[in-house]
Amino acid sequence: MVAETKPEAGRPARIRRRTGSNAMSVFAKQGILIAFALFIVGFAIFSDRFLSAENLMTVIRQSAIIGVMAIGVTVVVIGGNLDLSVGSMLSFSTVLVVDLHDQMGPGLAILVMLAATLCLGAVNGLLVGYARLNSLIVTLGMLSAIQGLVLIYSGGQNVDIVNQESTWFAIFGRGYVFGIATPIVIFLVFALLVHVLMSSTAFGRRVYAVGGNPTAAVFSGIRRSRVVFTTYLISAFATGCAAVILGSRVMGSQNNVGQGYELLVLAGVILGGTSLLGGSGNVLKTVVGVLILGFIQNGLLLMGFAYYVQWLVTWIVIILAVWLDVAAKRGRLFSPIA
Amino acid sequence: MTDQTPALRLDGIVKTFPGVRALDGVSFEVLPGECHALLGENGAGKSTLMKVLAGMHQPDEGRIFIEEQEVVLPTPLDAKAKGVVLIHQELSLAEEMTAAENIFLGELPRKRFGMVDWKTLFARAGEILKKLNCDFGPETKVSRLSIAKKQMVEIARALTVDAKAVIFDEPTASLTDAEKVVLFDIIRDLKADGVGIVYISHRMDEIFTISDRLSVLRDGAYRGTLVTAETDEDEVTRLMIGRSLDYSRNVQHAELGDIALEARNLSCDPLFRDVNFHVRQGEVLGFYGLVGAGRTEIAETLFGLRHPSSGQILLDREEVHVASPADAIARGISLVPESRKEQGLVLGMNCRDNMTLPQIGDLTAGPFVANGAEIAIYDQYRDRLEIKAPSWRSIVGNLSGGNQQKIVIGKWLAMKPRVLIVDEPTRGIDVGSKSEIHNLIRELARSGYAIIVISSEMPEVLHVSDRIVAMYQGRVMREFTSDEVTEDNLVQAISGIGGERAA
Amino acid sequence: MNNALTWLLRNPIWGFVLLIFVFFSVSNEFFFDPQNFKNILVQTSTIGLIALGMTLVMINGNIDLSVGATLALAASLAIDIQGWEVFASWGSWAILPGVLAGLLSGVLLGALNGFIVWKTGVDAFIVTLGAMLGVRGLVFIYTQEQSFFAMNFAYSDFGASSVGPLPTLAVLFLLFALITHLLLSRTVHGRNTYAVGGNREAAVNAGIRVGPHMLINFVIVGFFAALAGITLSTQMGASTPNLGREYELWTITAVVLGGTKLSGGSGTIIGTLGGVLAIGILRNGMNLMQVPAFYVLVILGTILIAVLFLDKQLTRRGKGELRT
Amino acid sequence: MTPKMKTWIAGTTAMAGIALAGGALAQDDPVTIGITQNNVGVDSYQTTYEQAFVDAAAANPNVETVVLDAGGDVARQIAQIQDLIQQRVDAIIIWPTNGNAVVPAVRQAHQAGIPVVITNSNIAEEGMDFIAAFSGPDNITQGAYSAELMCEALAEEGQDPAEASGQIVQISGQPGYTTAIERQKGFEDRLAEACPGVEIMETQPGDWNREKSQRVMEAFLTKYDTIDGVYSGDDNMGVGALNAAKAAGRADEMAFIGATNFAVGYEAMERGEYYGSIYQSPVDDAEAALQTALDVLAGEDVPKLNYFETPKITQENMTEFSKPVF
Repeated sequence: MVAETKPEAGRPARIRRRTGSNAMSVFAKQGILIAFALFIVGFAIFSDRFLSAENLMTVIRQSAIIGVMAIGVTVVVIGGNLDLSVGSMLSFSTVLVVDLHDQMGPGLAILVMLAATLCLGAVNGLLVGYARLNSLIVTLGMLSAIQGLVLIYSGGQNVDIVNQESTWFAIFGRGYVFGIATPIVIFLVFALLVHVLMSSTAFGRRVYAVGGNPTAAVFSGIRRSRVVFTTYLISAFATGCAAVILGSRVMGSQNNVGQGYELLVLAGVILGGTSLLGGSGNVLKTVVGVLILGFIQNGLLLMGFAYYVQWLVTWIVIILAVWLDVAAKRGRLFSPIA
Repeated sequence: MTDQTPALRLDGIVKTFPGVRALDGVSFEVLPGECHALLGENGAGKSTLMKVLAGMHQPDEGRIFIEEQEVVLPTPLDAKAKGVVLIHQELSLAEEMTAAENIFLGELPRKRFGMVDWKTLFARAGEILKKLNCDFGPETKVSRLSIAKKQMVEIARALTVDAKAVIFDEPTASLTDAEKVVLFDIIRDLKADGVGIVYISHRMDEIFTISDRLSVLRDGAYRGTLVTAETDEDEVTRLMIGRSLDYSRNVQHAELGDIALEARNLSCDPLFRDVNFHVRQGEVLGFYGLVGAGRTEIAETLFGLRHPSSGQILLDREEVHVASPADAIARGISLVPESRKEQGLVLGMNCRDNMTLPQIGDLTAGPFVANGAEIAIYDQYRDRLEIKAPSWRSIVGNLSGGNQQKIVIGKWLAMKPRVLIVDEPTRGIDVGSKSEIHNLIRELARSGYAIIVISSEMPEVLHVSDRIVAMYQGRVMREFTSDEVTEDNLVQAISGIGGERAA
Repeated sequence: MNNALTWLLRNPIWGFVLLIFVFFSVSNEFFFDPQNFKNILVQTSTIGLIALGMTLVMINGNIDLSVGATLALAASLAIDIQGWEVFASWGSWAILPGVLAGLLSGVLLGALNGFIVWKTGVDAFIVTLGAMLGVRGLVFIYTQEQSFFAMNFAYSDFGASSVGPLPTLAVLFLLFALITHLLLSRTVHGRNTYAVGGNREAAVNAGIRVGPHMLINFVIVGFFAALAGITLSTQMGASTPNLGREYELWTITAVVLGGTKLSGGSGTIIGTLGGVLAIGILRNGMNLMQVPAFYVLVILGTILIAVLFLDKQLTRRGKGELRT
Repeated sequence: MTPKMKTWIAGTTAMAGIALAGGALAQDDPVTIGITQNNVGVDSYQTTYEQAFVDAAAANPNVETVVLDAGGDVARQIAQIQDLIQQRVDAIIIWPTNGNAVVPAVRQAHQAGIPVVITNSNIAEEGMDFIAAFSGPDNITQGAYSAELMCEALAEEGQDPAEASGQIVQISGQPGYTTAIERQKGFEDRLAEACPGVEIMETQPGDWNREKSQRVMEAFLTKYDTIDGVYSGDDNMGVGALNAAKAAGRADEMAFIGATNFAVGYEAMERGEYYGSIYQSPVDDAEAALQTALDVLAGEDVPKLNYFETPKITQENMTEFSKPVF
């Protein structure tokens, strides 16, 4: 066989630039962690309470609900789709699990709720995975439809767990495991599990492939529809888990409890550097993204700012973080578009 | 010729990208009325040079002259205004706009309030399309045109200005032979009008058909200019890669085994009808025909991407229904698809992950992917196919076309298929890699694979195949053994002339 | 007849509009009434105006999620500023600086979004998702959580006024729809919008300055969002800081129902008009038929998905399609 | 949901009937009353209100209703008011999504000759000329009552509540909504008079949402070492704050005051964890609104402002009140 093949000019340079150790590429890989560190240092300077172990635990515990959902949505986004229905789905699952709790006990309630939530995820999955409809619009439609379902189910009434003191259901939102608040444990264990799923299993590889190039994935024998379908099941399952934490933490639920969560969840995923185009992303970085959102909210509150200042800061942080990420990947700060 | 004023002249162009000198003092000229071919392997610097010419890149050193006037070309629009037009390889048209709008994109004629002057636009575009002998009107939406007609729109763009030099970048990549003839007529017309043509192509036959002179680049440096009429393929190839290539007809007859795959009256309306063929172990079956003759569609049907409307597929003499690519893979059929970037690879993934993608479900230890097994497979096929990549972690999108294609082939070899279908094995890759891939296909056949090769390049089909199936408009026109095939009867068969219709 | 049919095939949403129009006309006695049609036009004008600008941005292949917040900011500015002491002696003319400030805020925010998209190369979805939060923050900072009330009834009279037989707001909406339609189909900028969204590379190579081009479209959608905020505030004679929440979602829905592709490159104002009317007629009709609110949510969501599904079936390329 | 369906069907049939009768309103003809609510389903109060309203209307054979919900969106409410005018209902009851923003729509109804009754939270001063009457609780007074409860709760044994001192935090309702604004104003103004020694350290919104309020309270607990009292814009948020304080083990050191007594607040009060609230019955609210509208239609001389009673409720007097159903 002929041995001489010339590498294409320009290519080695690009490879070098990516793997090189200059400041840009450090940003490319770890920009989000650096931003995270900067925030923590910044808040720590301005508020002496910020860095207390108690406060840090509070923030992580508060972030757990959005965090668990964001992990599920990260999987969907890596697969090249969006899931905006998770907000309504959280309302649905929380109302369901709380309402069923007093009727059939915690264990069965959780199982029935998870089954119902997975059914909603399956509808998303069928429409996006098998019918190949645009995920933004499908999940937008589901956002509205599920909110209606919740209200029809509950008749618009709040639901409450009557006997709050004597149910083991309390452990998920209020309890502790080895001295660590259960929501934190659920959040981190879930993150770790999904991280392993995405990075070390055949399924994970298939999701990256389908998100990166769906046609090539099909040409490689991957059942694209099934993979997409499964990502929606994962997202629904994650939402179900978040609902258990939420329901247990509040011991009751309003019908609109998840309203607006879909965009916060997406903000966390985006801050974690997952590309909306699909095919790339990292579950653990989503955790960092969600924590940044949590710390912004908590830190500004501790510093005495009005709650709406956090929206303004989130705006700036989202754009700066994603900008740096994008800039590092292309090797220049500003877009080359004329 | 040299006493003429060049239409376009480059002098000592240097262009560096961080870490690499893409162009190293290249000088080049094209005379009015001349077709000057530019050759070089992928990565030799052709694209960079072309982009410098078209105002898309700025040279670090060196000067550009148009009719001996030194010019600076900061944008493509400036280049166009000064009479240098680039016709892109990949169609760059806006589908939802009319042909006329695409032709005058960026400089639509205006009336008051920024309104488009449709009358002028259609009149001028119509004139140009007429000149190109196009059978569609300027108000046709581009999305309704065939690929060849889209290419015409692309070419029409060059004629909107008083062009001094027109650069064609691989213009025939998606054209049928008949359409090529039209294109060459257009190039000749342009030449007759005194326009200088820069013609970039991998296809040696075209270059010898159309060019007057040719220049060769290698590793970003200028290697020499030859007068086409006074040279031959060998000399050019040597100049390009520093050695000569064997590109002869296939005369080897391998030991053939049993029939591995057979199609009986296979139809997929309206793409192809009543197709019969078989391929034996150790045999290379070539499919030759024009674009749209139904070859790729047959491959897609065998691979489960389409369901046949009637007929049978037999694998090892047993009838099978291939439901999906996953099913095809399970049955031992592999397809190296036509378009490696769109169908073959996940460009953002690394080499190893791409290569093991079809079998990732089997490469597991417990629930996890077995890393070691994966790397072992990658290493094995990297060595066997001599893939040049910095490491298995390298992102596939950063590799050269030839190496990308080898990854796709490796990916399917690693499946150890019974039947390997290769659709356009060497499209868009350079001469050196081409020959490697041809040798590889032969070698695989010798080791017992049943191989189907689909190609639009006649030398390629002649070079690798034991038998050739000629297709025309969805039907098999004739089947040739390598002894009976000639270029003439093959061309006739795929043009629907003569040939026995295999019903 | 044949022409009408092909036209309908290209704009299936108008078939749907026709269908629900007939359905509600037959099934509800209050529906088929000129006054009700005027109501529908006024009610759809808010989302409709934003949708006009959104169509341009989406044909560009971008999206703007910040329109709801922009709408609230413009409404708050318009109402608050016309009440400033400085303009106390201006009489009804005090409305003018308020309206101008509101429109200006929309233009500036649109320009900011466009500029960020242009210079940073960050996806418009992300840029405007951030802006959606941030601009809402600006609204709350400016208003200090308060609603504002227009002291001058001339302002809300405008919202209730008529030009001939038609309500002013409806006329305004239809007028701007016509202007945007002409902009998109007849002007160089409008045609370039398709080029930028359909094939950005080609547009760049043809010398279209894609960055500034997209910026202009963001300015246009910002302007329309602000205008919608002002027309909405004339209906209320007031502004609230929560105004326009989730409007971005309904606007996008309307534009997509109208046939604009999320990937860019295709779409028309006529389609968008159909999408906006479809949602408006459904809401109005269901109100008149007293469909319980909870069911309205389910029905709207289901119809959205169903229309998308049907559209996909209608425009499928038929048998030649690969089973990927 | 069944009664709702029934009303829907009944309503449609009734409307047809009215149309046949040519719209002439004789003495014994049923009257049609349209209502557009703020945001049913966002909390149980509004849902219970709606049911009570529908039930009350069903009990009266001469009343047909058209029940709509604005889903919290001002523009949609305006559209619904227009749709109700379009249907030529006899009277319109509005639960304003925003007190300012519905004024022009109310004016349109007024000009169309349809009497308007505002329920639950009043509209802006400018619109008072166009309404027939307001019926609902007095949110300013409720805020003031809560302030008085706070003073009592913080007063030492035997101390005059006016002498009470302490540091408290406030969790307000959804920003921008009239009820939230009025309660906050009533509370802050009255607190400054009733016990000047009590200082509000910080106010953050809980958006009528228990989980949100729980999160806000968690931040307060981190930030402040001493919190003597918590005022929440309703009991739903108050219980969220209580949850947070209990989790931090600091519930005993502070007094919880709410408004709009919810069942969960009532139970917490029974257990002694929750100091006091304001008892406001959605059933009273709904019935009062319907009655006001009927009175207006009957041509009676109805006062402009009809406040129904919303008394203070604490552990001491809670037996006088039945447990809220929501």
